[in-house]
Amino acid sequence: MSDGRPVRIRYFAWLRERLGIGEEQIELPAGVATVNDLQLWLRQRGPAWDTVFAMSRTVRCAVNQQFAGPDVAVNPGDEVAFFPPVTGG
Amino acid sequence: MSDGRPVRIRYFAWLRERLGIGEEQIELPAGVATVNDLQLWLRQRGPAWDTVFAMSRTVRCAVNQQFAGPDVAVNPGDEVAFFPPVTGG
Amino acid sequence: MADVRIAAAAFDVGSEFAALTQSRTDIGGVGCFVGTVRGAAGGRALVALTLEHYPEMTERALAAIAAEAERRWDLLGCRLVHRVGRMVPGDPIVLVLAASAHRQSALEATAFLIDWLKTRAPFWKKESFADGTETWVDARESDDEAAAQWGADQAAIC
Amino acid sequence: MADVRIAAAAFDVGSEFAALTQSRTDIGGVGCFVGTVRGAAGGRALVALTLEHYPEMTERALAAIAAEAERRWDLLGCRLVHRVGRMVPGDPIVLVLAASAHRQSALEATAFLIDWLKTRAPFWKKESFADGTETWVDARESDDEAAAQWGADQAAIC
Repeated sequence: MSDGRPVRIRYFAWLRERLGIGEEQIELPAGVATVNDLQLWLRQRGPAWDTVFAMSRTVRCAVNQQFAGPDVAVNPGDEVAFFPPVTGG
Repeated sequence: MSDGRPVRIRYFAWLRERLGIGEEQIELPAGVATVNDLQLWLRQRGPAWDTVFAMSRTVRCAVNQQFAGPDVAVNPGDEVAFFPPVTGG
Repeated sequence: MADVRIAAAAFDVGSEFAALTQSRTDIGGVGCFVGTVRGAAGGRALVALTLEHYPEMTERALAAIAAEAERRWDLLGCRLVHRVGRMVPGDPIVLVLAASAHRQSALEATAFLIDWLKTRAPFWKKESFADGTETWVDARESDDEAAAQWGADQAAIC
Repeated sequence: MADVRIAAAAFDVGSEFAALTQSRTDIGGVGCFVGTVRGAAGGRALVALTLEHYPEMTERALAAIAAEAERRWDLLGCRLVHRVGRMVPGDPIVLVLAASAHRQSALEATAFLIDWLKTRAPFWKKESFADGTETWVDARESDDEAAAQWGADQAAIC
């Protein structure tokens, strides 16, 4: 459910490069309540989006800067990030 | 058996302090062929020597700068050292 | 107590060590790990390594990792420095320091910190090769296994 | 390849790290341990720690310990520095550095080196307390156990 506040979505590393976007703000779409819902919604944007998010084993997520599994809730005002498994250190 | 070359004996840490000697040179005594023989011979020097070498669990030895057990041979020209368990690092 | 930092410039190991230990007489041992950029990857010559990160999340993640180490071991100091941006072979990438009264805690915490840092902090490495190609580094299963040995709570990672 | 040294003066961790890693692009990780003098022992204030050693044997023992680490792990560098003489609380006593292509070898070798160094190199610590008393430090069973976990060949120690 949207209360008017946007969701900020951020993309990192090869997701950012393949999707051609580092961040965006969207109105939370109807029916999108979790990370998994949001991924399904993003996949409908076109072939590049579908391909990237189809690699579910290699796409990780954070909600409000905390690692988040597919069932974690997404609410208006949240910041959601998608990225590959981390490779620092 | 002595061929005339002395054995150099060195003492470290509390052995050195209790015995009041850091090093000495001796003619290898008759019948002394191993580290254990040498310890038994040194114990006969007096009460302080007997007490220190009676603490067999806390006296370690090196022959020619290699850690050595009681059965290691001692020969003329060797350097034998007695010291407590090491506490470096 | 922990001190975590993201650095764009190279750090100096001696200065970091001094900052942790200066004027301290309670510390008995300091464990340290420094990760450095290698000049080759998969047999190909590397000219640069670029570290991308998620700025708002990174320091929070490092602080959480350090806090977990302090919860598990009796540390007297803990310091994490991680570089971002472009680096060349030989450059230091990451520094872990863990101080304790005794060596075992310091060394175990050091190993723990680098294992968790590799699997729980939002950094991504891109390799630039001498032939002009660039590749994002793949996560390694061996890193996940190393992190899992500490009883990592994998539920926190999606 | 290993570099071992007995030092009468304090050493600098940054300089030792630089000496090991300078101009190297094959190293991926460096493990390090630094032991320091604590300001108290058994609840009593310590004013100094004096390290005695067996000069002719010490460097040989350190070289043997480093050689064993190089035999067990694929190291790209190994450095041991141990101080002797009088030190005060906060001073560094011992430095271990082990470099490898990968972190696990570097960290394991670091732990091995300090464990063996504590049980196989001829150093003895004497503590000088604020009340004027002096005590030779007793060897600790926990150090023997730590060393034994590496499959130490105890037959070599009498």
